Amino acid sequence: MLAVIGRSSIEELFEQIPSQVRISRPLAMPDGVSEIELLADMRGLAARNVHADDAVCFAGGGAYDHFVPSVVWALAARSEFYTSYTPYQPELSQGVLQVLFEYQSMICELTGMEVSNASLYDGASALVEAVHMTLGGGRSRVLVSAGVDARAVDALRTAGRGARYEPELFDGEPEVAGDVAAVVVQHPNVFGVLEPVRERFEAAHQGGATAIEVFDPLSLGVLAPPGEVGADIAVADGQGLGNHLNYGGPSLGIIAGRLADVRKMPGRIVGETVDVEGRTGYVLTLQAREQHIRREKANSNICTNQTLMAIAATVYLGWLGPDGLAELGRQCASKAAYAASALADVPGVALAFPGQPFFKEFSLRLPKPAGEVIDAMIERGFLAGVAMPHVADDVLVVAVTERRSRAEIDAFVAAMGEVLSQ
Amino acid sequence: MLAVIGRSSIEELFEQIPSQVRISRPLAMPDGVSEIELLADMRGLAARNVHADDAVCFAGGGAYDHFVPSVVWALAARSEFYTSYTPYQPELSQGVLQVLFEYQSMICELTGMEVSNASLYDGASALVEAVHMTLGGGRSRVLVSAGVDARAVDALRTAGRGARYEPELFDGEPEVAGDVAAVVVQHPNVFGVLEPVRERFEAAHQGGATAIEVFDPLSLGVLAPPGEVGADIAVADGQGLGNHLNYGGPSLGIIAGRLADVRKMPGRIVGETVDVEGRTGYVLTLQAREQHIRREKANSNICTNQTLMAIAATVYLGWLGPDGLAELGRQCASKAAYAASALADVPGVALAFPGQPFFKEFSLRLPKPAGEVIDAMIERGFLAGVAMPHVADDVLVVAVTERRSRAEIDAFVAAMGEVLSQ
Amino acid sequence: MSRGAPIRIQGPPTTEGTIMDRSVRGRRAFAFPTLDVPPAEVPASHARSGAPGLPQVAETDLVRHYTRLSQQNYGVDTGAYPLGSCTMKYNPKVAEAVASCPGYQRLHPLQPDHTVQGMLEMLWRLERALCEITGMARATLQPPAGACGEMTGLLIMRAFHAERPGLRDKVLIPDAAHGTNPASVRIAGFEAVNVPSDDRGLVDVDTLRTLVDDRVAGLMLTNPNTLGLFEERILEITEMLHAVGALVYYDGANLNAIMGKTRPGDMGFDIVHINTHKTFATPHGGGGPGAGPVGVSEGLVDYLPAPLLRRDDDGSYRWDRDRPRSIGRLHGFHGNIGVLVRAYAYVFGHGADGLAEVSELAALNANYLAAMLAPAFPLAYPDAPAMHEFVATAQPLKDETGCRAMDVAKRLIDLGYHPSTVYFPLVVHEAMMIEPTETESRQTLDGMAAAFLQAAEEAHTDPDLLREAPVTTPVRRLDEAWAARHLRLRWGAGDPPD
Amino acid sequence: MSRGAPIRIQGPPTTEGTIMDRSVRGRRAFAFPTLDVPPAEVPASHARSGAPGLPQVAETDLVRHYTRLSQQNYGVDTGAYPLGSCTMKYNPKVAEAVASCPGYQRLHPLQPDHTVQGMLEMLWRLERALCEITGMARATLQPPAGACGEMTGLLIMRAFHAERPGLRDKVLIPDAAHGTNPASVRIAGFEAVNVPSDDRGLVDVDTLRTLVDDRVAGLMLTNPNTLGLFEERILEITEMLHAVGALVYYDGANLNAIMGKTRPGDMGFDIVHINTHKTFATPHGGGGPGAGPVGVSEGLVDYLPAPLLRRDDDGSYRWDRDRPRSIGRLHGFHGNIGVLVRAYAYVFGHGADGLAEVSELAALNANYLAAMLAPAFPLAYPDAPAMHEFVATAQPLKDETGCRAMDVAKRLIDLGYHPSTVYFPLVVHEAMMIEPTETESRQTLDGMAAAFLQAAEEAHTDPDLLREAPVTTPVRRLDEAWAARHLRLRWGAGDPPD
Ligand SMILES: Cc1ncc(COP(=O)(O)O)c(C=O)c1O
Ligand SMILES: Cc1ncc(COP(=O)(O)O)c(C=O)c1O
Repeated sequence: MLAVIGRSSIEELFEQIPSQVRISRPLAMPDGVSEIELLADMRGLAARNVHADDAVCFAGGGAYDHFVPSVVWALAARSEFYTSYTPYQPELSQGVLQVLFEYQSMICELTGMEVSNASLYDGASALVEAVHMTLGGGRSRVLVSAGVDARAVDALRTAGRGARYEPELFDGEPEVAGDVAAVVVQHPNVFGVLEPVRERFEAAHQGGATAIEVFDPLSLGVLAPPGEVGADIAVADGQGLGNHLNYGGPSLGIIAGRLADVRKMPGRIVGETVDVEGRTGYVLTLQAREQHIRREKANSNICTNQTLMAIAATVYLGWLGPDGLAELGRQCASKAAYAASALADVPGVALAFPGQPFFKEFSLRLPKPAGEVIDAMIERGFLAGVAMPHVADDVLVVAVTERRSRAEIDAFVAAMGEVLSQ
Repeated sequence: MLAVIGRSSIEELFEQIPSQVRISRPLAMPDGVSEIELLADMRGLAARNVHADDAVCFAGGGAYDHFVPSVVWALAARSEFYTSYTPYQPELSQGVLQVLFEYQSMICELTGMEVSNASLYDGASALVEAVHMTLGGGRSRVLVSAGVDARAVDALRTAGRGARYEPELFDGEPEVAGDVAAVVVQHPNVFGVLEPVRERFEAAHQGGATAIEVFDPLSLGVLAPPGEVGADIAVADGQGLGNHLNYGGPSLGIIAGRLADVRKMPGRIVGETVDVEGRTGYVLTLQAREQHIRREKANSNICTNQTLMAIAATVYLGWLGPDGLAELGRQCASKAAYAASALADVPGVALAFPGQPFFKEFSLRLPKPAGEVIDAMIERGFLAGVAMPHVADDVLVVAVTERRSRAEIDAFVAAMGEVLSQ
Repeated sequence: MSRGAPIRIQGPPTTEGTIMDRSVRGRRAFAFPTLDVPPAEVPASHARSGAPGLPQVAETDLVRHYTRLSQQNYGVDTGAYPLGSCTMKYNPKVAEAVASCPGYQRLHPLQPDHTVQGMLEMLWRLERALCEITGMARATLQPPAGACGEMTGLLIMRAFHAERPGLRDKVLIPDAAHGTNPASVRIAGFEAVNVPSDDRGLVDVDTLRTLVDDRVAGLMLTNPNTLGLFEERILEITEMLHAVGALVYYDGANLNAIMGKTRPGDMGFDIVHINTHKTFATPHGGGGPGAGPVGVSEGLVDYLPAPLLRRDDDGSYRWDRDRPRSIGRLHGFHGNIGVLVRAYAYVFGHGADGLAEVSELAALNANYLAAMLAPAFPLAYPDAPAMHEFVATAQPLKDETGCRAMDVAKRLIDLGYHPSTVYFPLVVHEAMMIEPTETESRQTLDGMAAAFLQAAEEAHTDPDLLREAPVTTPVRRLDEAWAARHLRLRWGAGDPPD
Repeated sequence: MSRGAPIRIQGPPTTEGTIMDRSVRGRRAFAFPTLDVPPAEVPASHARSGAPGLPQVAETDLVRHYTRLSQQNYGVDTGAYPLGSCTMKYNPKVAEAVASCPGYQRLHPLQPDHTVQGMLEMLWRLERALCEITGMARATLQPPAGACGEMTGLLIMRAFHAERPGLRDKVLIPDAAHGTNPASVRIAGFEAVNVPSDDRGLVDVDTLRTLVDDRVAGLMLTNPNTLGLFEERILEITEMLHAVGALVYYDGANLNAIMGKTRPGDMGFDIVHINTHKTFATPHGGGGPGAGPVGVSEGLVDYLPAPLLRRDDDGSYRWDRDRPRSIGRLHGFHGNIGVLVRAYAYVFGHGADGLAEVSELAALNANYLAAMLAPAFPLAYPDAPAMHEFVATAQPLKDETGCRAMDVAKRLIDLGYHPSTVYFPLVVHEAMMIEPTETESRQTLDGMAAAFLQAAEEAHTDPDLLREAPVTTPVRRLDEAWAARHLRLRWGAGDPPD
């Protein structure tokens, strides 16, 4: 091959790199290893982690131990899907394009919104992009309910440094002045509580602001979807939809909105079309919105998204169907209610928001710092929940999915009793 | 659908079953469960087994802890392969048919034989079928070297009850009279020893008998293949070729022989052919040998074979190539030699066949019953080897594959020292 | 829409070539740790002289080659697969997921019983369930496929009679039986005697009576039989054989038709084999692996292969090797355990209620499809109602158009469906043996029926569509005679000298 | 033979239909344990009124539908994928195998640090390796893709300058830069200023000098640049910016060209992002996920996102959240960990020697292919030698035959190859941006070259072969204008009112 290119060595191909910047030494890291050694190394590291089969998972806070049916990854992991790039050549990519079209359709059905894109990075990035859709026209303030996940608000604050806004937290009723671009409410909120989201969004609309709901996709078999409660834009993290916990990623960001706003939407959107012989087919559409065409005028920079996770979500939603979604919701709600009342009976434990409705997640006040309790519960084989140090040391947020059995819940309650009686 | 078939209930479809034989009660077993419950049950059972990642495996005796590269099952588990039936419609089955053609080709290259079939059940069934190829023409006696695996000989004895022969064990030189149909030698033998197989087969040929070699496919990068040592039929268990231990099955049975004997060969054989437009394609050929055509005249009853394992073996042999096969052989031989000399230095331990050549497996004489030692070694995280109760209580057969590291071997030797000094 | 695999036209001459065609000297996929012990060689007298002609390729070459080949294969995952008698069902993905945990996949067959208690308990539960489903006392899980199960059963018959006076050298088999039955009989050292079917497709009981004597070791039967018909006089049949001291063997290939409805044991069968890749949807892998557990009635338990699973009073499990009257072993180890793990997932995933439903849906689907096809492809035996599968005949079509069952089958491929079994059973002319199984939905059945009827229609209007089919596959009709004549059974092989 | 995916012709009217077309009321794939606690409802005021219109299908329907769709997709596993700038490499199977162990897959992002020490050590080792490869001090693994990495880097620039006097509102970008660069600049609150390329395809350093002033926050550059050419005057460039107190950002999309040869840090870059799905072969999944770690030089470490991994003296690891000067977080948790696990497998599987070899083979393959194509598709910038990728132009072909780069691309599909990137970078007419990567063998490159040249030949002899291509795919050329006009973005959607 060197002969063909008229070189005498591969090194010559790097001669154009000025010698001052060349490194003459090998990189300071081990040389390559065989698959046998690599697996030994990586399995060894994995063995040093306590995973959700070792410790029964009652932790939530945005990542949930919902069940992932075997069929989901048996299909999503088909190599024609996972080794392909963004479908720039649609005739060779109808598989991915059609799945994404089905994904967009299912998200619309799920949320009651008119249009969905083909995924964003995660729930936090979806919130940021949603807010960016609302800025402008003299509206630059962003009101965020105190019930929105603190990490998502952090991400918003980070992005705001560039886009020149500072998210303002509100509790209860937002005051929506004429310069408010967006009102963001999470439902269920970060403590699991079901806030009166309809009223909040009414207030938003009163003030002419855009209502953004952060929702839980797995709640929508039983909870009123964003489209029913007046959301203009609905965003969520889609991990629970057939994706594994993966220590927090990869997951996918869901964003859905009104057709009228579709040209403001970030990321890729797949549309149905026809080929020269009239066959139905699918393509990336409205690309004029995107960075590779619009460059510095684009209002989002997203390129790579989370297609593979969207494929998994599509298969999973197909597995559930409407009845499965409803049954899953019923089971989460029932098991959470059962766990909550049993835990509230543990001496020293109280519900943090007594009498307030919740879905699959709820908050407790403990007689000890939540962090200590979580550590003690790990010893007993439970991931007890999520602490809220930035709110209060003694608050523990507990999530109960369809996957938890009564026996697991009872054992969990008993262990909490032990830990707290010490 | 009932309307179309003019029935009022599904039950009617079972009316032809006489009431005396109907069961009116449900089957005495639990009702169906969800995937969540099934996985919990089956993972729970799996967790109660000590597997080869828990206990470092030095056991062999026909099943070996050779490394299975990730690529092998990433391909063999493609659902178009594993959810298909026997390729009775070749135009829809070119994938499986071509892989089997490649499998047959690789087995011929590996063994130095002229023709291979598309797999049998396992090594034992391959031996039985090979022996059955040799019976007849006044030859009905089957001489089996004492170095052949006892379980394979059992299988032969079982089959002999139907085919009217009783395997006769010989030690050293076989006496091959005119009524001897086959002489069977395992190489390396069950104790790991490399017997003078050429001489044995010469004796067989002197007496006009068929020479059958039971070989180790993973040894053929360094050991002379059956085709070089005078075997007329070569059989083996192919587990080591990319198949997992699977507690002994599914594995695959390899059989290869002379083209002249192809019409006596059992099981399926794939052949190259052309389609009506001259394209190369593959079909099941010589089916006239098989039970579905020949029925009571067929000399084998095999129908379902181990195609999927043959597919894995094909990918694995492609992964190895000639250089990988040689390197693997070198590593097995070197690591076994290293382990053997280190173990022979453990007080009270001696090589059972001092001075005899071996490949990856060798036999020790222990100062204690091998069974006790194996149990004690399990406690220390080692599967120490295979006991030979039917031969002698104090014999332990140890296998060392390319997968074992020097560190593992050293730890193994140290643990043996501890166990035997108690 | 519910059609089968993407099937493609290739203009000549673009077949894939073998992996050897991708081989380039020195290219490699393998890698091992560098040898960390002193190198050792085998003695020169035992050393291999030349390297084998295996391909030299990179991992990428392997992946592309075999991925592409897989895409040229049709499986249940790509479409309906109505092969009669083969029972091609959907293979639940959960079984694949669980079978691959190291706790099953990484067990050595010779490790001490106390280190595999979970494995043994699973096998025990599976055995108990199989015995309950079939009405047998105990079962061996050792046979790796149905044919081996037949062999096992026949050797049990032989052992049983060997302990009793009199020569028993004949085994009776219906003329419609699967080829493995007579083959197994011969290999087990018996003579196979054919039992004719009557004009309803059932065992001709009167003729049978004339064949049953004290030389008969036993009878092999599937019920429903290979024509998909239930042998209504089964009790009469089994009693007839028991009366002369013979045993009755149940070929379980059609067990999927009767689960929870009736049991071989209740019908008087003494020995039963099960095809897990039929009844319990273990993947057939393009030809195997299978598993052929064999159950027997109380009186035959001692003859079962060794070792046999045993549950001790303390609730622990072990392999019992001390079985003096056993026929011995048929497999190098314990059988196709990995397949049995998948069978367990199917059996206990479905449970008592689910398995009964499986048989009901199988019967409903088969009868529905039979009714839809009847106008063009009448039932070979219309008098007895079909159960889980049926045999239709293309004889009328052939008489009218000259198009044969095989032509219809090949045309079905172009229409996107895997054909049914054709020309089996041999007793039916232009046989099309069709088994939809519980897997297929009504929509799929309707699509399949439409394709069959379209093919029949085209046989009249445009018969070349059938005779030239398939045209949408990677290759078109293949010349089997050419293959047998040239015997190219490996790459690089020219034609053999004859 | 080393061609791509099985690609098939479908006569109309057989497209697959959506999963919704398979939906049948009451059919189901899901199953849950029966509820074992007292049922509870959410308050009516919060309850959903109607059920969502999701499909009702069986598991078999799912499997057949999505299996079939997968077979209509082209991936690296089916063939060469020479998309310039996208760097489509083979994704080693070992990475998939190991990433799926529960010890990685089943970790909750908020579990205590002491329960994930293995995970954290892996991330730490990966970060150290990335810093060594790029010559940076520390890195964040949080950004889920390259564009987010750019955003991270630009916000670090902003934070850096915010602590210093003077207004910095401009960021310089070469005209050939990838679209995410200017978009990120705008979103980070800067003004993007274009830097022209000279006629060799390199940054026009003299013009650059006129653009660099104390309003400039920084410069974004890929090196080798988007044309696959190495910016030889890089030191001059970085010094020029440092001289005015500006920072220099390295877009790591082309890092795969220089591993072990040179390092952004040594060239004077202050901030680097890496695309793991390019440089380290993490599967791109049809569009994502990716991972975009960002490394910075010593002086910028304090600005890195929070939390940042920390190794304590006792050798244990934890997330350090106490970072007052940090720009904050960009991801809800720790980033695309599952992707980083695969990146670790690639980085440590290849090691120091392997990574250097990767860059060598990338350069060799690119230059070889460029030479093979030159007769018909000359390099857009022949004066500077190409590195790991090159931009050829179809302009001469267009002038002679009227066939455009897109026509060539579509014809390549019929010839069995995935086309290169076309019409990017925008500064080149009829651009064909080609990156074979280290994955492709000489045989594959020769096959690809032959296909390109055949297409060029046919453009003269039979241009319709190009203009009408592709004809072998499930669909032929698709009407993008129709899609934008009708906006059918979900099933059941008619045309929107306008
Ligand atoms: C009726 C019948 N009996 C026996 C067998 C043989 O079973 P196996 O292929 O598992 O050996 C089959 C398989 O097709 C069959 O259909
Ligand atoms: C040069 C360059 N920069 C940035 C990006 C954006 O990276 P990502 O797609 O991971 O957001 C790309 C991806 O195509 C690229 O090629």
